[in-house]
Amino acid sequence: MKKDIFAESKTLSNIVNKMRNILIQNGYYELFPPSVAQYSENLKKGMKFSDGKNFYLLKPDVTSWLIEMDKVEEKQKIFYVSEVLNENLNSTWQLGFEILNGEHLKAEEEIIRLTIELLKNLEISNFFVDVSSIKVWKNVLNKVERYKQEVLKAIEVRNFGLIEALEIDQEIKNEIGELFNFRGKQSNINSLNTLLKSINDERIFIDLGTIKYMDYYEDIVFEVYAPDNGHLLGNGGQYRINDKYACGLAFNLDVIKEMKR
Amino acid sequence: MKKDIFAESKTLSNIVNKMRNILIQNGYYELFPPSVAQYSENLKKGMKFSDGKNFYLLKPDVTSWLIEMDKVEEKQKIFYVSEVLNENLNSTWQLGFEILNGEHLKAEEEIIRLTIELLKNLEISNFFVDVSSIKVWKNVLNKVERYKQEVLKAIEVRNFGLIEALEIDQEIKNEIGELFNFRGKQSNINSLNTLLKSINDERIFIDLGTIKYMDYYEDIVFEVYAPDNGHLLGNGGQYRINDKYACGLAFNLDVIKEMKR
Amino acid sequence: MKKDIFAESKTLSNIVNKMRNILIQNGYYELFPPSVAQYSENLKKGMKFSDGKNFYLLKPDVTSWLIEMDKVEEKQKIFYVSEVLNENLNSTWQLGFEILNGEHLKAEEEIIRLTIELLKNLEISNFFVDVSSIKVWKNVLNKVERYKQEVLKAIEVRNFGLIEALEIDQEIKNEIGELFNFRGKQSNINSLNTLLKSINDERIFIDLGTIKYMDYYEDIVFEVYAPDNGHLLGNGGQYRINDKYACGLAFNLDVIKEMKR
Amino acid sequence: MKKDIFAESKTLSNIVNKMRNILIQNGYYELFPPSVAQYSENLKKGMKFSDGKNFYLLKPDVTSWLIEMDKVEEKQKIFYVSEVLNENLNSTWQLGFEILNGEHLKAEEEIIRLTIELLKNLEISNFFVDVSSIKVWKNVLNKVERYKQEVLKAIEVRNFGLIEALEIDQEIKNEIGELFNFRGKQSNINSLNTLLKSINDERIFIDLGTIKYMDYYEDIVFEVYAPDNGHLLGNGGQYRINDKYACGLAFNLDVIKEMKR
Amino acid sequence: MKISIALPSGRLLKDTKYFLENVGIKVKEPDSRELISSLNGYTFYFPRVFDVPVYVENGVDLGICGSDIVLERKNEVYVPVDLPFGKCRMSLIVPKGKKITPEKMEGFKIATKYPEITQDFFLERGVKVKILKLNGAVELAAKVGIADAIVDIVDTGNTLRANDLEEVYKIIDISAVLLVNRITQKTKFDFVNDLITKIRKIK
Amino acid sequence: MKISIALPSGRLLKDTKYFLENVGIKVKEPDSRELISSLNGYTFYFPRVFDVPVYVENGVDLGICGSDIVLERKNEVYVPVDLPFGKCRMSLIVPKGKKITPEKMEGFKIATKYPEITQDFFLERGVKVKILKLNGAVELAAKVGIADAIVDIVDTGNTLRANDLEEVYKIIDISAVLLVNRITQKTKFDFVNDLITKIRKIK
Amino acid sequence: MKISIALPSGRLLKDTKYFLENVGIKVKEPDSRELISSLNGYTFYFPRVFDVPVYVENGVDLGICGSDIVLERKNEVYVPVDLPFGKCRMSLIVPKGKKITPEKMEGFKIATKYPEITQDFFLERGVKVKILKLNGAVELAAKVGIADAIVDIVDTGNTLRANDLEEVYKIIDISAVLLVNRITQKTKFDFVNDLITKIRKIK
Amino acid sequence: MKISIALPSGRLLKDTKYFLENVGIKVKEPDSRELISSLNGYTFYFPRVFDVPVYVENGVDLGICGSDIVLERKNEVYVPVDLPFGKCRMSLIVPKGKKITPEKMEGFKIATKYPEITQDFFLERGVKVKILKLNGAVELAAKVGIADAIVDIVDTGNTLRANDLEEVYKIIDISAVLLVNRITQKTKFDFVNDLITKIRKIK
Repeated sequence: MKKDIFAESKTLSNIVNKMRNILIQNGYYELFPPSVAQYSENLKKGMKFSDGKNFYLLKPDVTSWLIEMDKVEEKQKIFYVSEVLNENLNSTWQLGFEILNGEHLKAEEEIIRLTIELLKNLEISNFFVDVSSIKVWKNVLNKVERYKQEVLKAIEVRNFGLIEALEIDQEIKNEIGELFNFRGKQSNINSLNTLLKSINDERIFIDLGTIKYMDYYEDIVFEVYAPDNGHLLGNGGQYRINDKYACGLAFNLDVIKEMKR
Repeated sequence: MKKDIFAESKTLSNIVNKMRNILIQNGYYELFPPSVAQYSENLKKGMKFSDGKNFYLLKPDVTSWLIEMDKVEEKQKIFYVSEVLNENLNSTWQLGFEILNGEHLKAEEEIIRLTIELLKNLEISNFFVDVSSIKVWKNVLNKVERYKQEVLKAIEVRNFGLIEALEIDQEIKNEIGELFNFRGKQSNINSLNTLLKSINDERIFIDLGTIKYMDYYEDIVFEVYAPDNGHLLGNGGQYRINDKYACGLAFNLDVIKEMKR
Repeated sequence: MKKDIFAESKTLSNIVNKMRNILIQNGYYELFPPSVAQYSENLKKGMKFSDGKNFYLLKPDVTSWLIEMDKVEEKQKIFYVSEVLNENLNSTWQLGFEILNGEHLKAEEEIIRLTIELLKNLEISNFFVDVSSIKVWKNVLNKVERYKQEVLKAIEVRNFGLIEALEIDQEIKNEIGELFNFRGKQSNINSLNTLLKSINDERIFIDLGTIKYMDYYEDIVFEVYAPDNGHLLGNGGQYRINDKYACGLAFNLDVIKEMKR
Repeated sequence: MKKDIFAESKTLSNIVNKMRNILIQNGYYELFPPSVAQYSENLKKGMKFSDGKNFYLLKPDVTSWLIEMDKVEEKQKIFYVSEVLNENLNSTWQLGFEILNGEHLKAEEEIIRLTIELLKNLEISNFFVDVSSIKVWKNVLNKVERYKQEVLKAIEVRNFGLIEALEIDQEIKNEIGELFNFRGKQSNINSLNTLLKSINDERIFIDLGTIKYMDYYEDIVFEVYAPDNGHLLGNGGQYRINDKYACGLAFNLDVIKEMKR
Repeated sequence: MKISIALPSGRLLKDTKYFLENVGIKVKEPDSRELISSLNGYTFYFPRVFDVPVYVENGVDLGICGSDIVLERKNEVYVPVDLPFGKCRMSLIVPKGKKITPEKMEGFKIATKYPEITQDFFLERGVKVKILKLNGAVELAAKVGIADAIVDIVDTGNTLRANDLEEVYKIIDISAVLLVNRITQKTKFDFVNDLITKIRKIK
Repeated sequence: MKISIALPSGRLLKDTKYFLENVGIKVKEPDSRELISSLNGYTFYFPRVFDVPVYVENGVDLGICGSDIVLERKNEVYVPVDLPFGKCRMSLIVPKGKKITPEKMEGFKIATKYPEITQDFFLERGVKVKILKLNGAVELAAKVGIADAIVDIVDTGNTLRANDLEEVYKIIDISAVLLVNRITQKTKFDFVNDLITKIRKIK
Repeated sequence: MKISIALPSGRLLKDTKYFLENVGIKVKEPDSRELISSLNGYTFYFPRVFDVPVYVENGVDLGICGSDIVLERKNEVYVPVDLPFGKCRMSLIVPKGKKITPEKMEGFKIATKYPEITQDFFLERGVKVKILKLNGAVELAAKVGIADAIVDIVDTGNTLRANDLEEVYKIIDISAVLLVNRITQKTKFDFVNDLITKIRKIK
Repeated sequence: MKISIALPSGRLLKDTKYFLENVGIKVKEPDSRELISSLNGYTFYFPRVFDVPVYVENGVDLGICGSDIVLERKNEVYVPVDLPFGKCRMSLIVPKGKKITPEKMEGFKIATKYPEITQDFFLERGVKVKILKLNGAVELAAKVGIADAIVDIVDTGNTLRANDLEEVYKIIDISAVLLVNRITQKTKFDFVNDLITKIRKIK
């Protein structure tokens, strides 16, 4: 296994360095997540392993690990640069930043503003940010408890036909249909409207139906993407940690590196 | 597993940040070593694991991993912040910096100067740097090929009695005895003398007998320590990577954190 | 790792062979449990491992694995010779035999009779069989749902003081006290009385309080032991598999080997 | 993971039982190989795993494990029924029997005779046994040390063209060509001729070129196969254990089970 | 706005073309040995049908293929709507006269173009089988006897009859489906939604 | 003695038939949609060329296919002799003007019908790439841009030129080969050896 | 019926003897350097107090030691009854003036004779500490400063005061306990139960 | 310059004091229940002998204890010189009349204060034994029969004879040794080297 790792590293180092400077200027400090975490069903991604006695995860998703750690008291603004492994030993590098114990909508606003600033600083301007609300979906799902798995599946593949086939109220079907099909600047969800207004950037959209459902998110979630790249630049959202309000976003450094190639 | 990771992280973040700034100013860029490496006997430390098909190491010693990668062409000045695991899942964090494809003595000088600068920047001044030469030891070992293991064991525990008990020439015994007992500012090893003279710092000593023997080092090695702490602040030395001359040092961030407590 | 495995093996082979002949004569056939089972919380013992994607157990307890397999339709009389690993890679060998889809009390009787016959055939006569009923304990535990863990702990160490300290009805405490202290030939549990009468061997006792609580057992359980050996020769009991009535016993071959030494 | 394991087990139990009876009648005793062995390059097959500290193999090939154990003193006649795992967790069951510290040609003869008897007892008569000599191949390989890997590759795929393309003596090429193409009842290898004569069964052939090269075999090797099944029923050969002469054969129980289906 | 579409070469192509015209997209078949064509702002790609989801996952806006392929390849794409053609089923099939439930197939060799689906099917039942991954003509494997059973698409059943095979168990119903790239769904939101609406009306 | 042979449908079939006649085996093509035929004691099977080694490993006596397929599928069969047709090479290919050594391809997407060979090729060089497994028409992937490079068979080079692609690195030479089932080699020893001798004479 | 008892040498021995006499078992101390004595059918063993549970697990009928040792060594024995002596507590202790909650001890060195209990205590809180396993005189480690804190038994508190240490957290209450071998409980059921009844009356 | 020394309480203390005086270091024993004393710039600590290497590894300058403890605890300290007292050996011991080679001890219970050394000893021979970790009075375990054999220090052999035990195998020779902290060796280089020179002269 001999290879030239230096050219790749320089690019990555350069990207990370620029982002880190901005983050530190904005009062964020760096967290160094450990490579190995005790296994828990709440942890996302990571590679499973065992020492014979216990089960562990290597390099799980950092946000899920933070939530599992669960001891936030004061407000913390943190960031991290971390490898994330999947079960086939494939790895991606992510840079995430999070506000823990923040304020409703203020935290989201800061995270999105910083996202825009970070990308601008990397001279990436051709991107969009979609925001959505997990809560409105959860409300619907609660009404169709029996078909929760089916509806989640339908959302995942964006297939409204699957929902029409279910034996549920036409009204709920309509509601889901509207969620699926809403994309714009102004919705009937106040928090999202407020957020868009206060950030006021033409690259932000409300898109209720194309956002991945991750179970630790509570309400507002966002995805960053570029039209000329098939993968997300980053995604994030608002969650609870130790019952405190938190919000963060993780960039996929491999995709950003590809865009800078 | 709930705990307050933030106070600890802030201290570490602060230390790393100060060091990183100095390193970047000095033309070093950051390398992000992967968590998982294919197993090889040449890799030091790390935790063993397997996916059923292959053997791997988690978070091995970074220098040994770099040597295994082996594709240096141009001069590279790199640094890294990385967890190192041992086989009991105990972890330490290290910050290392390396000059790859450097020049004889120039590389060593730069590494030691930077070591001093980095510690000064952290307001740590009560430390020493011992330098030694692996090569003079290797020369002796070559003369006693048959007893190599015994001599290495004697060096490890600094027990000259073990050497006296061996059936080897009295002359070689004397030579080893002198190596054991030499500590000062001027030796009969030119490279070390030159190094001390050019750096000219009273905290550097030549100490031939108290330095840990690591098999990837080729000649000059160094250890950084403080009288009020029982563990090394850092250690390093000169090695070959892809037959290019290289030199580096890794700080033990846990020890530095403890000193700043 | 060089060693003389043959003397040990011959002893084991001899023991197993004698037992196997008896079992086959009695209509039992041999099952070969796989080394590796998908991890499940229901599986007992075994060493944990992972291939990165899934969690597995090596050589778990065979009865718990049988229950997990869960597809018994017709009556089966089976036996197995299998290594059981624990999480430190320590291994013991067990020979178990089970009646699946058997009849209430008939199954237990056959298992105990066969136990006696198997040991007799090995020329071991100085042993006892204690029988107990998990069900009577479960009934008590259901009355003190809130303190279940504490009562189980008290049972495990046989400490009635721990029970007295709990805030539960004195009547229940008395009931538990009686269970703890009952050992004899005739209890107020009909099934046990019937069992003892029909087998009619002076080495069988009803002992309600010294039997290990294993959560897959449903009612009658038994332990085989010898006064001159500190460890159990074997233990077993009645359980449900695929809702069919089943009963079995596993000998600890290492203890039996030690007795034959 | 629910399934009906009983029908399969009954078939296997029945086969194993018949074979075991014959083996015990012939003075063989049963060995119970452990599930887990310390990793060694000499061990064949098995699934790799680690507890963080050491590397292990689960259920490696039994003969290679026996050789690694290495402490045979007296003559031993043993057999074993064991699962063999590969690195994808696929398992096969094998029944092997071995004579350790046996006599040249007597051991081979006994193993083959027993093979025939065991299959006859299972009412399998439509099979053949091919015998070959690893030693004649090793002699040739020693003459072409430089091209050993290439010749081995050519043998593996039985491609004489690969050998013709090598820059080696035409004489050696001819020699290899003859080995490739020899199949019959009488060769110029005395030991094989003697073996065939003393066993005197029309189903045994000398076939020098179609036998798998396993590196622990020393000289005579054999393969058992049936024209109506694409996989080997069993294979074996002569090897050294602790420098004692040993010979054995392992049946592939899955193939035998398939033939009895 | 430019739209790229991966079309299924083979069996489904004719129906696909006909269907797309109905929703206003006229397909141009490529010249001779080309695999690309353009018309009215649409670019059409003609990969193997099994590869359509790979194209859509990696940047092609839309694709059409059978749902069998989507299930087998598990790519990250949206599958917003079934299409009214390409209807068939995936089944477990054995040589005539050898009917046996899947639960009893422990140790069987199963030939298939769909190893993932087959694996999942038997794993759920706790039955260990040996899967032979074939690229096509799967019915031959059963007929020749190198496999004990096959898992394959059944349409009219003619192929089964012609090869003396019979279905044991229907695993799932199959239909042609529309695939949408995840980013396309965002960046060309209105176009995609209109298209889906049109399709849903036709059905 | 009956002999069964798995023949490669597609590109290699014509050469295969011609060649087998030269060594005395007259091939009969099957009727219409059949995939089996018989003549003079020989049974001929016509699976997909990619599946030929699977048939031979699992009981068919002989087979003919490209050595690329043998390398990719790694079946347990004998490959006693190269055949004098089907010559070509497997190469690493990029869009024209984007030449770059394999060592610099870290992070690249590589489309191929040969994921095993491709994986091994890059693993040896310690370069991590993302492999897109395609079933055919691989040149399209490079042209469309869903992959940065492809690994594929190159024959005349016409396909490359037609698609504006160029070779970066020749991975291995390819030829048609004869496959023999391991048990057949024993049970029909003389027939197989005679056949190989005849083939080797023609070459 | 013969009964063997492992008695705790050291601090607990006097109380143990006194207590056993009260329940009718007269203890004879062994001659000079012997560690075994016998009286009235009882055999008495005098191992180190830390080893008492090991003796009982491996065949000695009864034993007496502190509950701290039972918790630390986790042997498979019955512990049917607390005894009315040897009362003390296990605590987390730091040098005077350095009070800090266990949650903030990440990275601390903790010296102790009880590594298992200490490990469990900190693991529950998710705090990684380095444990120095000592065999005795643990207060010295804190005083010398080779450890940041210690986990140890506190009785009167005199040792703490004499060494300028203070308790941070009481981990658990400790008492002398009776241990019974698992098989003894069966084979000498009446004797054991009578003994426990007597003990429980005294308490 | 201040020097701290960890001295072995117990058996070795008398010899240690006498020896240190010979090299110019006068030891003061601590008052009553203290474990620390000072004299002439030296600070003396009196931990359990088994804990001496832990103290030296974690910051105490020097220490004296038996080489058995160094081997067992594997601390990172220098062990520059053997001392001319505390000579004895570590052996594998069985009850009289039960002599058997270690190779035949598969499945045996071995009681010992030295589980690491014992484990290594049997691992090298590939023999699986069950180790009972005791804290002292190990000969009792063999006598009582809770262990089949023991691994322990043998000095005069009197204890063995008194307990009807006999040696089976000498594992290693033991002696008192000087321990030096790794950093002390650097920061107090001349003092340490002088001390070692003096010690070596006496020997």
